[in-house]
Amino acid sequence: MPFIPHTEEEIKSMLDAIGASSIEDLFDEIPAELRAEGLKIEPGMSELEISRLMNGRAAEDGTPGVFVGAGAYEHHIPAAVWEIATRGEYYSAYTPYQAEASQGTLQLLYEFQTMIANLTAMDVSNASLYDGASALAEAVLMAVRANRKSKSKRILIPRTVNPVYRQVAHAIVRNQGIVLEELDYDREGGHIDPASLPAEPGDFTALVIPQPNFFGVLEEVDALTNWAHSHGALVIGVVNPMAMAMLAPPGEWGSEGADIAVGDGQPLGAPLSSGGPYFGFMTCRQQHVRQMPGRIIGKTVDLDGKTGFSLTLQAREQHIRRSKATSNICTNQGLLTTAATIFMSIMGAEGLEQAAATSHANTNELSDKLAAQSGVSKVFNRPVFHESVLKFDKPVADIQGAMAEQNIVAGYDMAAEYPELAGCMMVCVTETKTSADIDNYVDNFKRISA
Amino acid sequence: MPFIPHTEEEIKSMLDAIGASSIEDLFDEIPAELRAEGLKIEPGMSELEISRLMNGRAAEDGTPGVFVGAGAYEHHIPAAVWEIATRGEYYSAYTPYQAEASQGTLQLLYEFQTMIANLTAMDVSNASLYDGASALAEAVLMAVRANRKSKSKRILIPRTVNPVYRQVAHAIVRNQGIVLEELDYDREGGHIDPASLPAEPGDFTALVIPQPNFFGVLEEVDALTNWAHSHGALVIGVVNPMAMAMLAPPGEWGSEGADIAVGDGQPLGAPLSSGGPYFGFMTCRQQHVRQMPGRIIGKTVDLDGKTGFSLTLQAREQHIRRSKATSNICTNQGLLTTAATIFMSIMGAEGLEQAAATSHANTNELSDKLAAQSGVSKVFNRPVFHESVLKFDKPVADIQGAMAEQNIVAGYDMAAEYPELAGCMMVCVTETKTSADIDNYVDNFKRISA
Amino acid sequence: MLIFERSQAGRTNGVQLNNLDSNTADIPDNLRRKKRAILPEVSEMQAVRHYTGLSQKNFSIDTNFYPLGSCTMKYNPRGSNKLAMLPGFLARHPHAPESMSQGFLASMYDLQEILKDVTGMKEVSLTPMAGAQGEFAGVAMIRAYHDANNDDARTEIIVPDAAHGTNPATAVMCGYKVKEIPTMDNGDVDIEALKEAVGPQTAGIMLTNPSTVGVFERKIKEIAKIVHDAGGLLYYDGANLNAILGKVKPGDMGFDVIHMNLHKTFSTPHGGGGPGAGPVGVSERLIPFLPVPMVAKEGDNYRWLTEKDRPQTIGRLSAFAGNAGILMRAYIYAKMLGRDGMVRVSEFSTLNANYMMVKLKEAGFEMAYPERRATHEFILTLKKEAKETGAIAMDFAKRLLDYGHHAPTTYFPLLVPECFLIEPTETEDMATLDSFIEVMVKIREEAHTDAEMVKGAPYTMPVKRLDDVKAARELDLKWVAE
Amino acid sequence: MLIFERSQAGRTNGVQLNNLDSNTADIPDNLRRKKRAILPEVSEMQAVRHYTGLSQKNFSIDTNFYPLGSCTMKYNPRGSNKLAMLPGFLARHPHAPESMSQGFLASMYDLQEILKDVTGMKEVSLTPMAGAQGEFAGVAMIRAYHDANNDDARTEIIVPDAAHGTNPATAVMCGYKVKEIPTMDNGDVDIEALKEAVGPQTAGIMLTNPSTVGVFERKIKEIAKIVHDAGGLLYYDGANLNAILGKVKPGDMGFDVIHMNLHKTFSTPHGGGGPGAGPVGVSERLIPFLPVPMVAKEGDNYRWLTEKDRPQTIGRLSAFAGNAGILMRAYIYAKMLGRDGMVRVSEFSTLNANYMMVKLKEAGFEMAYPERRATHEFILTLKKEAKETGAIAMDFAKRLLDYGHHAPTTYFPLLVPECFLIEPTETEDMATLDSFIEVMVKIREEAHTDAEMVKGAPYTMPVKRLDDVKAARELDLKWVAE
Ligand SMILES: Cc1ncc(COP(=O)(O)O)c(C=O)c1O
Ligand SMILES: Cc1ncc(COP(=O)(O)O)c(C=O)c1O
Repeated sequence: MPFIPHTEEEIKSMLDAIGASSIEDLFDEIPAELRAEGLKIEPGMSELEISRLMNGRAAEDGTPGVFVGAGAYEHHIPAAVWEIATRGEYYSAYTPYQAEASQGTLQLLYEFQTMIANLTAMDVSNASLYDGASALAEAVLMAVRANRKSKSKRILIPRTVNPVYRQVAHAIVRNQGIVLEELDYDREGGHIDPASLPAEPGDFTALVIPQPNFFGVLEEVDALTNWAHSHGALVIGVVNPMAMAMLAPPGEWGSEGADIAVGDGQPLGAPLSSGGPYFGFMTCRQQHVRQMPGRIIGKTVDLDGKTGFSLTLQAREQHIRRSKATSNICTNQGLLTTAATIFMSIMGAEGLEQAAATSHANTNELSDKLAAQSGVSKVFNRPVFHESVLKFDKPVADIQGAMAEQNIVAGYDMAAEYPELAGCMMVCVTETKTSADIDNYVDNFKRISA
Repeated sequence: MPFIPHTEEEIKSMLDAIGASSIEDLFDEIPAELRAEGLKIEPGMSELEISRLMNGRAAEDGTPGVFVGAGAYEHHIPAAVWEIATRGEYYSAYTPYQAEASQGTLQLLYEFQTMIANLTAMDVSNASLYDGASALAEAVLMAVRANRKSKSKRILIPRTVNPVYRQVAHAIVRNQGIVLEELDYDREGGHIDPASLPAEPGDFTALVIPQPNFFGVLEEVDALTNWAHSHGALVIGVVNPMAMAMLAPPGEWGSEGADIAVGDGQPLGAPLSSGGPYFGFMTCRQQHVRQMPGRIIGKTVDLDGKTGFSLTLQAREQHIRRSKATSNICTNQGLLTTAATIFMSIMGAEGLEQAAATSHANTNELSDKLAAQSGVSKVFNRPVFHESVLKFDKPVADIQGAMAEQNIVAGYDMAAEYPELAGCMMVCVTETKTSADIDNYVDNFKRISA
Repeated sequence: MLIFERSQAGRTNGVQLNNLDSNTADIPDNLRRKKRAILPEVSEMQAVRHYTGLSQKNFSIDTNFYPLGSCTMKYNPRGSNKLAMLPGFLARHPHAPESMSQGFLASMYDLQEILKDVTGMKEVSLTPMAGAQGEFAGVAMIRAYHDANNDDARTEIIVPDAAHGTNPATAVMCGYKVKEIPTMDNGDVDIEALKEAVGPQTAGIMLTNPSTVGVFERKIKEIAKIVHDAGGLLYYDGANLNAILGKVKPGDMGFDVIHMNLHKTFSTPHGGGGPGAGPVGVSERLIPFLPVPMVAKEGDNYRWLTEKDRPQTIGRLSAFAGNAGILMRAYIYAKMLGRDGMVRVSEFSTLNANYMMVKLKEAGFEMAYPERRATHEFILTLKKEAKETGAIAMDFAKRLLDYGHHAPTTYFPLLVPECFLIEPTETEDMATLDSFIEVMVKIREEAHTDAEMVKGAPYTMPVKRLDDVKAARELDLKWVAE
Repeated sequence: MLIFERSQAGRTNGVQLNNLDSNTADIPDNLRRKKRAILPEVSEMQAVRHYTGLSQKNFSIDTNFYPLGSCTMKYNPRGSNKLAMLPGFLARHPHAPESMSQGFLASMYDLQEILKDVTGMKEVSLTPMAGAQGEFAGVAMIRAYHDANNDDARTEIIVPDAAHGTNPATAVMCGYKVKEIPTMDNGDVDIEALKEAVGPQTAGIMLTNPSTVGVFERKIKEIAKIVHDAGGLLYYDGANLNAILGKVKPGDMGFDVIHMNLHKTFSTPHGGGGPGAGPVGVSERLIPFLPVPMVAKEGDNYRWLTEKDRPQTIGRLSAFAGNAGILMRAYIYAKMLGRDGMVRVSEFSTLNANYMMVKLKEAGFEMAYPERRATHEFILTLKKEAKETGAIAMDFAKRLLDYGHHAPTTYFPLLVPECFLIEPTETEDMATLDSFIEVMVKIREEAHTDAEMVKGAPYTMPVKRLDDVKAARELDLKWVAE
């Protein structure tokens, strides 16, 4: 029997011990009228059979050339990362509730917290949230708890934040009377122009600042941060952790730094994998640590005074605080943080920097070459980071379709989320691509536009 | 620097400690005139770059439908096998010379020896040899040592033994004055007809008996074994371990059983992988154990009387006995025996039996369907095991070539090794194929023959 | 030793560097990072050795019996992992066009269908990323439903006192007040209390069945009627779905919405804390509110269902479509089980639990609900042992580690004093169960003869018992160079 | 506990069974197996747990410093493993037509070329499956060469007394007598003894350079001349090739034939005892004798070279083309190193060895060849410690395990009493080397204060010191049911 070790003899002796005559008897407390008639799904497959099925489906989707980012980035992942992360001891362990029997995971997570706090230049990090989008929602909820001076539950959120992040944040916080108020962006720069910010914005709880923003454009984070702080609001940074190897981190924005920083950890060792599992990360200033959702690992000592690690500040969490918890979050992305920790250890800051820089240069190369074609132009005039929005004369859907036939994922169509950007497509080229790949893209593009 | 952890500072302080001014100095004992001028090979690639190269090459070769055996069989391997076998603790350990720090590998090999001895129904097994072909060579050398009564160094070896095995055995034993004398096979049956054996064969040291033989045909192992024993010769069985789940094992051949059994362990968990790494196995009767080449693991106790395992009978081996060793073999196929041990544990005898039986039935299905085509016939009239030789009107090379274009590896051309079988091709269909796959083969065959 | 303590300034991993001098001059100075972040500077081998070594400090299903009640620690098939990590799946960008995603979409669609069948619900959305997010989706749908009916007086969610902490926390996240109702001595919900609790303010009730006390809620039909009659909806917390697979369907019990913890029932890996997957299934009336995206089949083609198709959706809960790779593993597992295998999950997990319960009872341990059948799990209370010896449930738990068994869930649910919630799962063999029982008896003996020893446990782990109070009081959450 | 002791009659692993009733009626009864073989009957989880648990009882490069002299335990890049196991490579049948094998053949061809460059030999055959088989191929070629010249008086192979055991064993397998020559006190071969040893009976000499005593044979040119003048050929045992990569080429030293242990120098995994790969390279005159198959490039096409192309070949040494998957790993590793990386292997392995040697000398340990540079390895003798304390090299070795370091090679080469052959390799960092040195000093102190304790080591392994005598005397080589 698949995955069931019982022999006929054992079943008999277990039933005898119980005093039941059949396994069926053990379900005798379930009211008869509720009993199901059995399932309609197909009979089970052997591993051999399911292997054939899944190999076929994986082959069907193939391994195209990916030139799109928009929240998920195809970076090289050292082979060691997943060979270690899928070791049974990490892969098949539970949340480290019994600390003494979970020091592997716990120490790793403490190291993870250190790495993420250092990358964002913030004081403390938690041990992960679901993903970047839900992390932003949690950051909004946290800001409302943390900013006791503000009563408005009003959060300013630029339209340059990933639109799905905004939708997710809305879905999650709306039932608590929190208002997400959009800030429009500058049509030339593709950024939030600090000069356009109101001098008298009224009470607001927090300002969200993306860096780079969804368009890949770099925001004037210092001015934005100072403006929010000058109005008593907190600053929530939404950042790409790979970009943090090159860009000023939230902890250093403006004169005081951001208060909370979140983002999606996917660039740190998670394969694209159709959009998940990735992981959300969250860091904050020390003073807000008790408002942070999610698990947090602390260093402590054992009875002999030896260093050890355990889950700490559990009084914030749902299993202790129940309806008063900072969040309902429980299981989240442990395995992905394991991979990310190994990834960051192997890459080091220099490795991240090189991957980031090469991705950036590659994206520039492609967008320059495309913009040199007739009927194509760059949309924004501000500096970008490894993502670029281009305008095309030809319909974006046609370009995407024709490129798909060349086994290329061509870019992200901006129209659905930004009607004013109809005809625009966003491209991203990571370090996994060579100049030859870029030229191949451009050649194909020329052919289909001809 | 790839794989080198030294920082500039460390290099300096190490050189200081040594009292050398540069690393170059450390090579000062090498005569100057010998110094190389540097290498011509290309500069190093990053893991990202080599990944691109190798992914491309792997894709080039693709994953065709394999309908050939002839010494290497495509069986399903449970995912757990290689996920466990490639754990660093197995993958990156050395030969278990320090037993106390190698109990994992040692106990596993003791279990392996038990499984292989049980599969072949022999008394004892070693812990592996290189592959099936070289294992046959070692068996021949061993037989010469073990059969003290025979002086002839004459080994009878049927032409039904895998031809490459015979070539390898020849290459390895020829320099020691050992003669491999071929026995021809019955043209109808494809086997060694016991009735054809000479009544007075003269002194010979051993008879080699394959089961199934290279043609897939089943030999009359009992009669052959008894005949050899009645002439004072030893019997060396060459067997497919997967087949042993269904066929009488060498330990039970004739009235006394074979004396030595060898074979290739590939069907037990080794992927096809272009022909290697696989592993050779060797089992024998207890009385010959000291003549056995290769590593052997024994059970023993530690200072507290606790059970443990260690390399034993090392006095046979080259590192102790040097020129008097039973073989020069040293490093061989540890990782593959690790995989095979896990494979056999997961499959169990029933799993092996089912895989063997399904392969057998599938091969029959294909060969029956092919033989039903005009211009195709079965060559031998004896029972086979999961391999079948067919004769075609159309040239074999043409069939292979046309099928290759349909992404099918069609079979093994017999002509090169058996000129009398020109126009014949051998097929094998393992349990990894379905009836639909077989029909697809047949349909393609019909199309190309039309 | 921390990875940072193995670090040496200036060390790099050449083979992971691209050795390219990429032009980044266009990034303005004021937006650049000034000082490199402090990350480890170790060789690849150092990292491999460090994290291989750390891994060996963990208990896990691949190494130990792990009978954590409610958490369902059963064998995670390696086949699921290997197949979900096929290059073709890992390489798929979430924004790849549907034409390049049919293999993936087909798998997700099939999984939706399988989950519908096993739960008896009408439609399923796979997007929630764990049980708690599934709960959020579920309660948010209940709210959306009432809102759509302009029924805004419904401000309360009823939750049994034995419920998992995520239940009340979720209700609050959805803007509800939580009303607790008691559990009776026989483990069932107190129907009278429920009757008193419901009213026009009731938005719904959150239930786990089998409940978190390890028994099947027999009056579920009556409960459903009471809540429905009051205008509320029923939420099913599917953490214990494994106990009833193929035996009863939540849809048939009257539930309106359900989440499933695929990382439990469908045996995807817990990964030291996730990722999970918490799909939600709904009855007819909640279909419009399901979170998007979902997958639809049209002819032979699969496509995404989005806000456009479902204008009343509660929205999106993740940047893409949830933990896709985990959903893949669940799908593969479900396909390997198939129709009969599903039923065997509930049968053998129940057999194992009842066997352990009976044997432990025979050995003199006290059960919280001695009159009841165990479901896939059961609760034992060590209050007698605690009183007699001073060794409490936590001490027993720690001492179990010394014997190589992970401790069961302790002190949950909170209403049973000194409790162990024990869930062996169907993938454990009888010899392992017997060993656990033997060890429990042995620890009790130890507690009687040398309670101090038991209270000092564990002794064989990488660390002795840890000081959690110090951890919380003298917060040390990241390494800082000296 | 053995896997057999976890076994239970009648237990099967359903998911690995095909559930097919295959027709095998055509197999005659008398040729069928009568009783099922006794193999484990365990669930997949039991097997996973058992073998995961066992693995944790091993030392390995991924977990420990492992300075085994001559064996070259360095980091095995995980990238090599992952890429060599790409589905496209694993699925390739060795009899697949060349048209379906160009990716594989191209890799093998490139590897041949790389090995030619680093060794300075004229052609390379990849087929030998480990060092010892490479030796066999090499000596067999020497014999084939003399045979082809009808020079059948050459019946002896000269081997230094310090040589690895495979050298004399190989010579005998090729039908030669072994003539040993001594090593001088400075570690070099005794040239005078060599001169006396050579003659018309000399088929060749087998040398390792750097030699197995860890020094570079400085008179190699002179040795080559002496042997060549006598009509013999020179065989190079490439086990220590890592010490001279890019610095000297065996071809330039005058060697006629060489084997390379790719599992050492090219860092393919040792796998608890293999598999290895022992390609052979030859000078011009031995090309016709190389074992087949080899790979040729014609235009853009790759094809196999067989007996047809090489009628004088010594033949085949494996059923197909050697340990292809290991050759793949070596190729990938070589490509990652490239031109400069190759040189760094010899430079940094030499730096590490010299550093350790100097530091251990400073700490008062005695070196076997104190006047010489270490190459990538060096020999330390504990004869003074053994005499003073009674704790011998084996005791030091076992005690090292307690401190988490694998022992160096002990008692090899046999001519140095109480020796440790220490090879740190280039992938170890300075802190690790320092730790080993510190531990050695500590153990020596322990030996002086409590020799019995050291002689009882190890104490922290899964077992204490094992009784090897009992193992050999009361042979127990397989489990038998009671
Ligand atoms: C009864 C119950 N409900 C809900 C949850 C929450 O599920 P998750 O951890 O997947 O968010 C759990 C799991 O811990 C649980 O046991
Ligand atoms: C010097 C020397 N020569 C030859 C060999 C034999 O190589 P292999 O173990 O690959 O057969 C070894 C390895 O143990 C060795 O150290």
